[in-house]
Amino acid sequence: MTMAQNAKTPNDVLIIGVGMTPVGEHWEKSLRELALDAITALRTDTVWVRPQALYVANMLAPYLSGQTQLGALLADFAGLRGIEAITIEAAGASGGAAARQAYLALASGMIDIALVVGVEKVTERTSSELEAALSTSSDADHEAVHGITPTAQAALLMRRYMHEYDIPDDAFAGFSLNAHANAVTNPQAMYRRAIQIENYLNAPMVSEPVNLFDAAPLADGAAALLMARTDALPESPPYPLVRVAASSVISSTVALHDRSDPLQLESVAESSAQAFQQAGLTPGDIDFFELHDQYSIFAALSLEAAGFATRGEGWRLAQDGAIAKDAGIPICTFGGSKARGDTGGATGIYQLAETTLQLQGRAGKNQVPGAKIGMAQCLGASGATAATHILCREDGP
Amino acid sequence: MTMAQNAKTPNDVLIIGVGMTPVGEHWEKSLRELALDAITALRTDTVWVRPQALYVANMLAPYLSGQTQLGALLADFAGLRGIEAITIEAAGASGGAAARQAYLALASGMIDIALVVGVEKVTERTSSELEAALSTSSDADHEAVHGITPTAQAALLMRRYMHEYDIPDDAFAGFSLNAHANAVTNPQAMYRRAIQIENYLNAPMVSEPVNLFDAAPLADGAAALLMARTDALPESPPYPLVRVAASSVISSTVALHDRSDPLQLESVAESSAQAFQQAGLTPGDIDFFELHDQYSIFAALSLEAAGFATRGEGWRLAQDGAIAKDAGIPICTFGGSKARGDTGGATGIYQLAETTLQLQGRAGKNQVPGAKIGMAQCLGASGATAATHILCREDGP
Amino acid sequence: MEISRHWRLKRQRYALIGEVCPHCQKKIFPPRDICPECSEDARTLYQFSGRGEVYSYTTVYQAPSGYEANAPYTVALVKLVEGPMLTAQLTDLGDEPIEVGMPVEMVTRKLRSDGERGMLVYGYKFRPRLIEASE
Amino acid sequence: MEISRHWRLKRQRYALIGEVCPHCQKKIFPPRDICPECSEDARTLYQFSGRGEVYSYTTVYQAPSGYEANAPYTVALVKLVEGPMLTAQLTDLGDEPIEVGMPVEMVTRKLRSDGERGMLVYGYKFRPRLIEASE
Ligand SMILES: [Zn+2]
Ligand SMILES: [Zn+2]
Repeated sequence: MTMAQNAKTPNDVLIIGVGMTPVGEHWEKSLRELALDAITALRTDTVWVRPQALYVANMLAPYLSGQTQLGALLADFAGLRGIEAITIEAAGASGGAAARQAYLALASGMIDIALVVGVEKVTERTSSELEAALSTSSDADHEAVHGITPTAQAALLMRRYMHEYDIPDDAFAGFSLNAHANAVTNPQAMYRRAIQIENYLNAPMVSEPVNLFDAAPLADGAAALLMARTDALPESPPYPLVRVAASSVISSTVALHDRSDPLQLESVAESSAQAFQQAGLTPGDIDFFELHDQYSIFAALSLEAAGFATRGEGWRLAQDGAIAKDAGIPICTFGGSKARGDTGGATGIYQLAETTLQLQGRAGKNQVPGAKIGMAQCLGASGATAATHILCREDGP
Repeated sequence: MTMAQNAKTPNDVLIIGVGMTPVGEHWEKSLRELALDAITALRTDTVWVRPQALYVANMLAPYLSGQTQLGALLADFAGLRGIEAITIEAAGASGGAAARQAYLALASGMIDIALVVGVEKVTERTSSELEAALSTSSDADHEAVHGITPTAQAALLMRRYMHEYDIPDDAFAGFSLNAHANAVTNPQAMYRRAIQIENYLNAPMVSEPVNLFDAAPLADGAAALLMARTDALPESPPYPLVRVAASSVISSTVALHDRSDPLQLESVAESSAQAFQQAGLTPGDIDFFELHDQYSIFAALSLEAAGFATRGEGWRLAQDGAIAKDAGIPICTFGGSKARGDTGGATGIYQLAETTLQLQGRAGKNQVPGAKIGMAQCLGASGATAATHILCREDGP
Repeated sequence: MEISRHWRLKRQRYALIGEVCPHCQKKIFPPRDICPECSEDARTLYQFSGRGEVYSYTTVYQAPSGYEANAPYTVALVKLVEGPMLTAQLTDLGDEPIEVGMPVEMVTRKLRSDGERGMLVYGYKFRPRLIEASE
Repeated sequence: MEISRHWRLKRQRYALIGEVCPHCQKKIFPPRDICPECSEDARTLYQFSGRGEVYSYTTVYQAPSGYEANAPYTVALVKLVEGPMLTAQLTDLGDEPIEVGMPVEMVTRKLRSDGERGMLVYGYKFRPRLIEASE
C-alpha cells in the first residue's frame, strides 16, 4: 500500500504512530520518565521523524508535582530540545484538547509533524492530597470549598438519574463488566481480570450510589501520538493510515449546579454533533466509541448526549450487551478508564492510541471486527469540557 | 479605510481588539472577575463578535488558586458558555504561546474568530507561597528542591554576565529607568513614576546583584485579544488593522544548569530567527520590541539573542539611550514588566495588546513615532520557552 | 492563607446574597456578573430566602486535604425555591433518611480550616426544614 | 508527602551518581536517559568526584515555602570538574568571600522538610575546597 493510493486530500491530518506505558502505580518512575517511556514506545512503533512541535496534555503536575512548563521539560528530556513545546490543560479532557491543538497546527500548514504526549503522575501524594488535586477541576469558589470531590459529583448525578428514571440497582453494572472483560487482553491495563455481576452487586460503596466498580481507579500513565499531514509524510508508515476525520472541543459550565439540567451533558451533545457534521457521519456510522467512563454514570450520559441512546436509556445499551466489542456500539474496547485505569489529563491520548490500533487492525484479541470508523471522547470534570475526535481508516469507506 | 484596501491575503490573521485591566493588587477581584474585566474592556474597544474559541494563558492558578479548567470556567463566566475553550501553559511564556495557538487555529481555517485571555491572580497567598508557585517553572527535581527561585536564577545569570564582560555596576540601570519613564503615562501601569539613577544605585538588593529595580513586581492582571482571519471579519474594526506577520514558540532546557552556555538564550535566538524568516524581515526593520524584562538581565540577554546587539553588548543599548521610545530600538514602551508590572502567564497578552495599540497609533503619550512593525516576546522561566510575534500595521510597508 | 479570597466571597457565603438579572428577571446564585440566561449585565443584588430542596445528595468518605477531619460528610445539590441550584453540605441531619426532594434551609457553619495557620472558613450549609402550612 | 519521589532521586542526591554516554563519552548530571549531546541512549552509571567550581552564586532572602527557616541561604551554579553543571546550595562558608571560580566540593546536608508531616529531604550541597598540590 502506498500513500498516494490512500490519501483523500493532500492536507489530511493523520495519526502515524502511537505509544503507551502500562497504567498503574509506577513508584519507580518520575513524570518525565513516564513520558519518555511512551515516546520511546512510539518511536519503535512507527517511522520516526523529529516533530516540530510537542503538545503535552496534563492536569495535575502543577499541583501534585510542583512542576509547570512540561512542554520544555519533556521535549528536552526526550532528546527534542529546541522544538516548539507547550502544555494544554482542560482537566480530564486535556488529552483530547491537546490532540485538537496538534490537529489545528497541522491543518494550518505551519507544522508538518507533531508529537502529542499525555502524562499524569498521581502516586506521589497521599489520597487526600490527590482528592484535593482532582477537585481543582471543579469550581474552587463554589464547589471545592464545600468539600465536594469528582467522585461525589458523579454520585450526585447517578442518584438523580436513578431517581428520575426509576431504574434497577444493577442498571450500571454492564459498563463495569464490559470494561473489565475487555481489559483482560490489554497488556497496558491496570486490572486485567473479568468481574461477575456478583462482584458488582457486592462492591463497597465509595460515595452512594457509586460503588467501587462504578469508579475508575486513578493511576500513573503516559501515552503518545505522532501526527502528520499527508503531504508532509517522509515515508509510508508500516501500518494502514488513520485519518482525523473530525476534531472538536466544546465547553460547558464547570459547576454542576450552574447547569439547568445536569443530566444533559451539553458539551458532549454539541461536541459530538460538531464532530459528526465535520466528518459527514451519523452515530450509525461509528464502529466503536471510546468514551470517558471515569464513572459509570458518565458512560450512560455520554451515550445519550452523543446520540447513541435516547434520554434515560443509555444504561440499557450496557444491560443489553450492545456495548460489547462484537455488538452494536462497542465502547471501552481496551478496558476504558475503569479497567485500563484512568490517567487524568492523559486519558484522551490513551483513547486515541487505542482507537488508532483498532483502525489499523492491530488490536489483537481486543479487535472490533471490521472497524473502519472510531470515535474517541474525553471529558473534563463532569463534562465542563468535551473533546471529540472521529478517526477513519484511510482505505475505508 | 476598508478591509479590502488593507488585506494582503484572504487568510491573514489579525488582531482586531484589545482589553487590559490595570496591573496591581486587586484584593477585591477574583481570578474570573479579572478575566471578565479584560474581556469587557475588549468588547468596548472594538466591534465585538462572539468568538468560536477561547485560549486562556495562565501559569499559577492550579497551584495558587486550586483552580484548573480555566477555559470552561472563564468562557462561562464571560457569557460565552459552550464555545471551545482550553488553557495553555508555558510558564511566563504562556501568553505568547496562547496567542500562537489562536494564530494556528485561525490559519487552519477551522476557527474564524478567537479570543485570547491572559490572567494571573497572585495576591491570594503569602510571599513564600508565591515564591514556591513561581519555582514550579524551574526543574522541580533538580532546581526547586535546592530552594532556588526565579529571582535567584536571574541573579546567577546577572552575576556571571558581569563577571564575563567586566561591566560597570550601573550597566543595567538604563533598563529600569526606561521602563519607569514609559510607565508614567500608561494608565494600566502599577508604578507610574519615573526613577533616577540615584534611586537605582541606592536600591536594596533582593538577590545580589539583582536589586529592587532590576526585578519586576509580580501582580494581578488580565489582558485580552480578539483575533480574526481577514476573510471572516464581519465588519471593519474602528482602528487600523494589525496583522500577525510571524508567530513562533521555541523551547530550551528548563534547568539553567543544563545549558552549555547559560548566557546565550537559545530559545530567544531560534524563536526570533524563525519569526524574522516568517515575516521576511531583519532586526533592522523592527520599529519597537516589547521584550520580557522580568529581570534586567533578561532584557540584555534578549536584545543579544534576538539580534539587536552583539554578545555582551546588550546593556549598552540601555546605557546609550537606544531603547527610549523615540530612539533606535524602543523597548517596553508602556513600562514593560518592570513598571507596568509582571503578570506571570498573562504577560505575553499585555505585550501583544500594547504592540497593537502602538501600531494602531493609539498609544497616546507612549506612542513610538511612525511605528509600523512591532515585535513582542515573552519568556518562560529563564528562557526555557520563548514566544515571539511580529505584528504589522496593514497599511504599512 | 487566602484571606482576601474568602473575604471577597463572604457576602454570598454568609448571607446567600446573589443577583437578579434586570433584563430577564432570572435569579442568579452563586453571583456572577453576566446573566447566564440572556448574557446581559446582571449586578443587581438579590437576597435569597435560604429555602430549597434536595436535588441530589451523597456522602464523602475519602475527603480532600483540609476536610479529612469532617469525613464522612453529606454533600448535596440544593435547588433553591427561587430557582437556582447550589452545591453545599447537609448538616443537622438527625436520624431521618435524606431523600431527593427533601425540603432544606440554609444555616451558617464552618466549612474548613485553611492552610497551615488554620484560618477558618465559614459559609452556608443546609439542614432539614419542616414544611410550614403557609407554603 | 512525596516519599517515592525523593526515594527515586536518592542515588543522585546522596552520591552524585550520574551517567556517561557510551556513544559520545559525555558525562551527564543530573542523570537523564537520552544524551543531550548526541540524542542516543545513555544509561551507563557514572560516579562524579564531587569536585567543581562556582560558575555563579547569589543569596536567597525571600525563600519559598518549606525553605523559610534556612533563609538567607546561598545558591550557586557549580561546574563539576567532569564537565556538567548543577544547581546547589553552598554551605560551611565561614568568613571567606565567595567568588566566581572558587573551588568547591560536595557534602550531604538537609535540603528541606517536606509537607505537613515534616519529612526531611537530604541531598548534595557544596562547600569551599582547598586546592591540593596534586591538582
Ligand atoms: Zn438575564
Ligand atoms: Zn552522547
